Amino acid sequence: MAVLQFREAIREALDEEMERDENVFIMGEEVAEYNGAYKVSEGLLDKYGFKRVIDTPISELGFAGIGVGAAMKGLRPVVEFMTFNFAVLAADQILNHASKVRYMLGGQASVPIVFRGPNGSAGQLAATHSVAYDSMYAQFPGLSVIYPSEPDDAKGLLKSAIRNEDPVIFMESEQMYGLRGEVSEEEDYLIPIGKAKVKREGSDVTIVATGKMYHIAKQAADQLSKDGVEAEIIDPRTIKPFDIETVVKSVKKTNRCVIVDESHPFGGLASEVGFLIQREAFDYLDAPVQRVTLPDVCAPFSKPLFDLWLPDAKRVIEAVNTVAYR
Amino acid sequence: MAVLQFREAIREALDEEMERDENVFIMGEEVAEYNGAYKVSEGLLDKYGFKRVIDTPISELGFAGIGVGAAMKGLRPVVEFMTFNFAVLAADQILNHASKVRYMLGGQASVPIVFRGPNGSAGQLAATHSVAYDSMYAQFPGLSVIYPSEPDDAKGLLKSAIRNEDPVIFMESEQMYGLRGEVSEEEDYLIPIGKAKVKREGSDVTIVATGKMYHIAKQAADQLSKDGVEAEIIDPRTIKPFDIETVVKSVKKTNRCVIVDESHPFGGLASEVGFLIQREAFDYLDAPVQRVTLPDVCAPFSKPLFDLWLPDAKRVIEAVNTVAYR
Amino acid sequence: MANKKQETVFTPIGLSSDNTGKVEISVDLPEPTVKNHKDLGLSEEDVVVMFEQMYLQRRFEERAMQMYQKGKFGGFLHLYIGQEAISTGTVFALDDEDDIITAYRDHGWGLVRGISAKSGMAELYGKATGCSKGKGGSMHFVNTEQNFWGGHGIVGGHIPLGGGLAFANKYNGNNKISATFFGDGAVDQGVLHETLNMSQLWKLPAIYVVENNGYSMGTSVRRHTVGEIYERAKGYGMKHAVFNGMDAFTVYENMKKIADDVRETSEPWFVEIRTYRYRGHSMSDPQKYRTKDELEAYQKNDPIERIKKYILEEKILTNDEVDEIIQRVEQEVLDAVDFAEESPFPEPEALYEDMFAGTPFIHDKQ
Amino acid sequence: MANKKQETVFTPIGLSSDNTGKVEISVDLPEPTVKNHKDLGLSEEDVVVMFEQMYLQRRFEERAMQMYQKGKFGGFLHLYIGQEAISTGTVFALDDEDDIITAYRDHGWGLVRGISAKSGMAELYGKATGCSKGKGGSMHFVNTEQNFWGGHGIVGGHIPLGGGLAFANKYNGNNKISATFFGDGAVDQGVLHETLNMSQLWKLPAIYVVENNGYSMGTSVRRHTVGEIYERAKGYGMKHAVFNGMDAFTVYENMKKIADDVRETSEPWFVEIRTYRYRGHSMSDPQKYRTKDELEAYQKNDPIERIKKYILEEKILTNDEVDEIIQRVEQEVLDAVDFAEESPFPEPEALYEDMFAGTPFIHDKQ
Ligand SMILES: Cc1ncc(C[n+]2csc(CCOP(=O)(O)OP(=O)(O)O)c2C)c(N)n1
Ligand SMILES: Cc1ncc(C[n+]2csc(CCOP(=O)(O)OP(=O)(O)O)c2C)c(N)n1
Ligand SMILES: [Mg+2]
Ligand SMILES: [Mg+2]
Repeated sequence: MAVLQFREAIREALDEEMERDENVFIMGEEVAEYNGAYKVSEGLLDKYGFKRVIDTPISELGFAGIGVGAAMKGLRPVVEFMTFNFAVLAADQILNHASKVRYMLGGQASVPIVFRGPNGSAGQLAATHSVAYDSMYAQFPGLSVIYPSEPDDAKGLLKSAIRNEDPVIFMESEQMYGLRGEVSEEEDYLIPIGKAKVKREGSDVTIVATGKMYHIAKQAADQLSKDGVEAEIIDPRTIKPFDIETVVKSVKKTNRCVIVDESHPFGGLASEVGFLIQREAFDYLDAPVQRVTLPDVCAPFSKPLFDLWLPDAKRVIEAVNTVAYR
Repeated sequence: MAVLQFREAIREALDEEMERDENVFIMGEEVAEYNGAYKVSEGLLDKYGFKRVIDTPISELGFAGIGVGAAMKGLRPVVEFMTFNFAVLAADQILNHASKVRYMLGGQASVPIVFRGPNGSAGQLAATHSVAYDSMYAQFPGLSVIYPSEPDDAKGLLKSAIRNEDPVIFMESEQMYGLRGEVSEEEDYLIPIGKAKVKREGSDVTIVATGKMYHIAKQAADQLSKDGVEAEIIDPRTIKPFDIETVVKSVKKTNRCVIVDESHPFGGLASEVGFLIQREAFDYLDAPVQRVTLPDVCAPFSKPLFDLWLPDAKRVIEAVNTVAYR
Repeated sequence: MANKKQETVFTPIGLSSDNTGKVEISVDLPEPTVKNHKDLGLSEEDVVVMFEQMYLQRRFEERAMQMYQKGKFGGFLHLYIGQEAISTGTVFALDDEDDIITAYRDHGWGLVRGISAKSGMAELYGKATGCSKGKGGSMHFVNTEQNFWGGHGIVGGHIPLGGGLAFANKYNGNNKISATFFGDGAVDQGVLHETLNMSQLWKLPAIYVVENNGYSMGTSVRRHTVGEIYERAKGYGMKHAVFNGMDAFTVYENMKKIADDVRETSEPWFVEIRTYRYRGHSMSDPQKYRTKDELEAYQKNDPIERIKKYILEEKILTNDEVDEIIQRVEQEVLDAVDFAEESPFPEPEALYEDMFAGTPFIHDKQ
Repeated sequence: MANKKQETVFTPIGLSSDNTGKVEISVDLPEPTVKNHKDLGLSEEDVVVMFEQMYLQRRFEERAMQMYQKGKFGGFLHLYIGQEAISTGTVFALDDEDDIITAYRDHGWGLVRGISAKSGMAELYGKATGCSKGKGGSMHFVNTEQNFWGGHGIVGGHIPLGGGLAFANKYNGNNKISATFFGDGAVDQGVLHETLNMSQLWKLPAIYVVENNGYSMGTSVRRHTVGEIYERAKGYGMKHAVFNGMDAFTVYENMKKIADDVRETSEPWFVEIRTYRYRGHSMSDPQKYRTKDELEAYQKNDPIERIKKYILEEKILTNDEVDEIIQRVEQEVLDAVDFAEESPFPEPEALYEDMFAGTPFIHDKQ
């Protein structure tokens, strides 16, 4: 096991896949000469040159579309958005083209593309730079959505994403780029898309959380453990395909569930997973499923308001107390 | 009560509000000289002239943004999208601007705008013209989302939407434009945004459905009634604000619930409402909440496939049978 | 209507509201080429095939329209009638390995790039034997084997896809080029601007072609876009051209010159081809926004009549030989209708097929 | 790096990878105006106020930078330093009732349109006393009372908002105009194209101004956009201009002429003002993409030094009087810092305020 930063794990995945397959290239704002707005792609220009590491203008819709077209012709673009908050401009290419081209053309074209970049908030960047879009993309057929929480997951899943024959949304977090973690040194380390991982075993309550929220859940679980409550944490890692079996299995054991979700409440990951649990494990639930999400309010700039806005361990503990009738 | 087509009810609302307030104007593709792609705005150009009924180029992002800017200055734009499938191009203006401007500017500007047009599928128009976006917009703070099922609701809610001080997404359906229904002749008929309506009383099961799906639910309920199952149908009419109280009250009575939703399953209206019900009425549920949605697949063109794809009364009945353990 | 003169006006006022009686022609047609087929390097056979191709596109759509009106199939049906010289002249000018992509007015493009009348008609019917297996219908004809990338329904949405095809060609260093066709209405989409900037900046071997047929749905060109369309190129210092699209030779001549230049320099072009849409936008269009006179004036330039006359005048074929072709095409289209009628619909399982090239995943499949 | 010469290149190669040693200057500065303040119809007092305004913007940001580096507040901090002549010259040229809207590099614009140093600084600190109540921070300064519509963070996103302001002015027939400012990087966004087309077609009283400061983040202009920016206007037959933005008089002269024309004709303009960004893009930018020489060359044209020199040379003020202003501004900024430090943060309830002007609705509020 090597200890890598999150950004290094992503870079390794990019590097290995570019090394392996000439058709893989990366494009996005500031990915080349600037070495990446968050230094994810650092060094790749030097190694692979200007043909395969491409700085784009601020034209999210256009370069996403060029990526989709290139993918239809057999290339494997990795398109970086500086954050998924800006990918809203590219929504037509992601939703109406990348995810639909194959179906509407009766299978005659494939779109093996990865759209990647940070998701959600990154501190006090105010309303337009702070939304988590993983649940939104998961609504639409044809897209896989990955939002890993640790460097190891990131590396193994990004490599799988690049090899995937269909479009993948791969989400990161500015605030996690510096996070260090052990990463498998296995050659060609691939994690299958769509498999959840039980990251902490426990028998009292199941907590589902991925991406940045996984770390909140972990803090809460550590805290709870001191009080004698053992939480099982399931990190789905991929929002879609969502591994509901693993979650249901855990809930059947713990009989209680809290979902921590970086989306606003309406129709986010939490509501989907909560819905499925009540349907699939109705007779096992000792309490209704609870969720911890952002409030239904835009991201404020001011520090104390922002801190109130973002889910924290305290709220997770409260939710656990609710399901545990503590 | 007058009997009006759905499109006529919308037109009356537009007409009355334009008459009442000089600041109300409509813009969109083919709304003026062509009299509306689906004839919703027929006659309004003749009545209000070129200043207030404006044909736009095919520039969804641009004209949505011009609408937002005009609203900030105090006008009340009603922006028509030919369908919300094309509004994906305008997503940045709706999500990053209309819904956030007020908050991020500390309340110094308001955006009293209505975005309206057909939502979802309209027969065999294939993958890019068939998606229901109501649940997606409901995810984001600051937007009201209305998707009425009957002419009366449409008229009263559209008038309220135009008077609303904040952005409203108002959704219709190509396939419902010709639908006739009784419409109140009350002067200045306003229906408050965010109030569900119990459209059929019943004690055996609660069915939640709005927009096009309401009519599917109604067919199913008529059918079920012959079998002695009396469904209560709640039409939320507005997706957001969502009137969960009315739904929970009904579920506490019937102890069973089926939600019919025109979205794909992941994170749609059905999952949100299902989640809330299990949380708010856990002890009253005799069976898990079930949902009927589109499958997680793009819209196919071919008639038999399309018919399979769209929810129908048969599937609603099956879901009711499931919750009733029949 | 209340005194229009003093009123504030945003969008320019069109025909139906113009009290002057003056009708502004939507599209001025530049003069066609004066060259004959030999000057252009076309064989007599080429000219005959051009005619047959154009006639097939025409008759295919006329029959399709008939079947649609009989209620044989549903969905949209956007007819290419009047514009056939563009698809045909272009396909002769490009190499077969060059990529073509277009919008939803795509039947002509599909047929000229190898979709048989049968699989085209079956697609309109939504049959399993259709070129897109019935998944796409009228708007999504496709034949990737012959480098025709479809049929796309979001106005302007396929423009960057065409840029991406060119990008891939440059990346692969294969000396192929891409040609992207779209309507005058699509010119107003922002993605065009983004794609032109990147194409010029990145030197993509791409041709972006506006088929200016006078209208975006019911809105004439002058009412939805300012200036002359080809002049948009000037903002990017991009090579550009405007020419007559009612004459296959003119299209061939210009597109060949342009394709050669793109292949040699890897510099993109922006091209406006002027043509005319004979039919309504789709099948439900009352067409009140234009006069019958206008329509008839353009129909006098019919590209199929023109090439037929040329073939006869140049004695490339006799009257009888032309009739034979006409009969053959007629039969081909009738056979296509029979084929479509008799073909099976997709099986129910097909609903879930073609979503994924890799591992399929359907969330919460019930 | 492996033989760059034969390699396929998409985006033009910039400084850091150019082995020739030749540095292409990012922005050529056109000559400033030769007119003096009297020629321009400016009083001596005007000139002094211009200087004071520009100096306030400069010192406000220098202090803000200091406080940021001390960790007093977080978020982004994009400094306008070097570009102050544009905000200042423009505001003198426009009427106070005209609308202004800009991107996230907005401190200068806010200050010159009436946001006090105190409420500006408090906003950076996220305090309840900030101009946006701490909701927006650095990117969202606003003062609608003085027709400054903010501070917007999505590159290009506010361009159509500026069009909408102009639309409303035309709708209301109030003879006001709007001016929309954005960076060279925003030029590549499709929405610019859509807005320009509609503005020209609908004759909106709007000025669209590119503050070309040489860079879009770390990408020099020539690497992200083709041709000369002002030439984009040619695609729409739009009136256009390009001029020096390092001299307040030049900005004033040109913007006045343009504003007069827009007010008279209700026809939009597209304007490129050339300037230079002295600081990094935001606070975390290592600036490896440019040379120190380049930066210093532009700093020689500093707009504040220039107007100060003018004031002294023309004997509008004495050295002492200038110093007095400098001291006053210095104090104003220090007071602003104190004010910000001492102001309270918003109350927790404020999280839910300002979401709605009408009935508030928070889904599933817990
Ligand atoms: C983004 C988007 N907006 C609107 C539409 C609806 N629509 C379909 S075709 C069309 C007109 C397009 O005109 P043009 O580009 O000139 O092509 P033509 O139909 O003349 O071939 C419109 C408005 C759409 N399909 N996509
Ligand atoms: C849509 C969008 N894409 C990307 C960004 C990230 N971003 C912020 S500023 C910037 C550079 C903009 O440069 P320019 O327009 O020249 O303005 P300047 O910073 O020079 O004032 C980028 C890429 C963003 N905020 N919005
Ligand atoms: Mg057209
Ligand atoms: Mg810049």
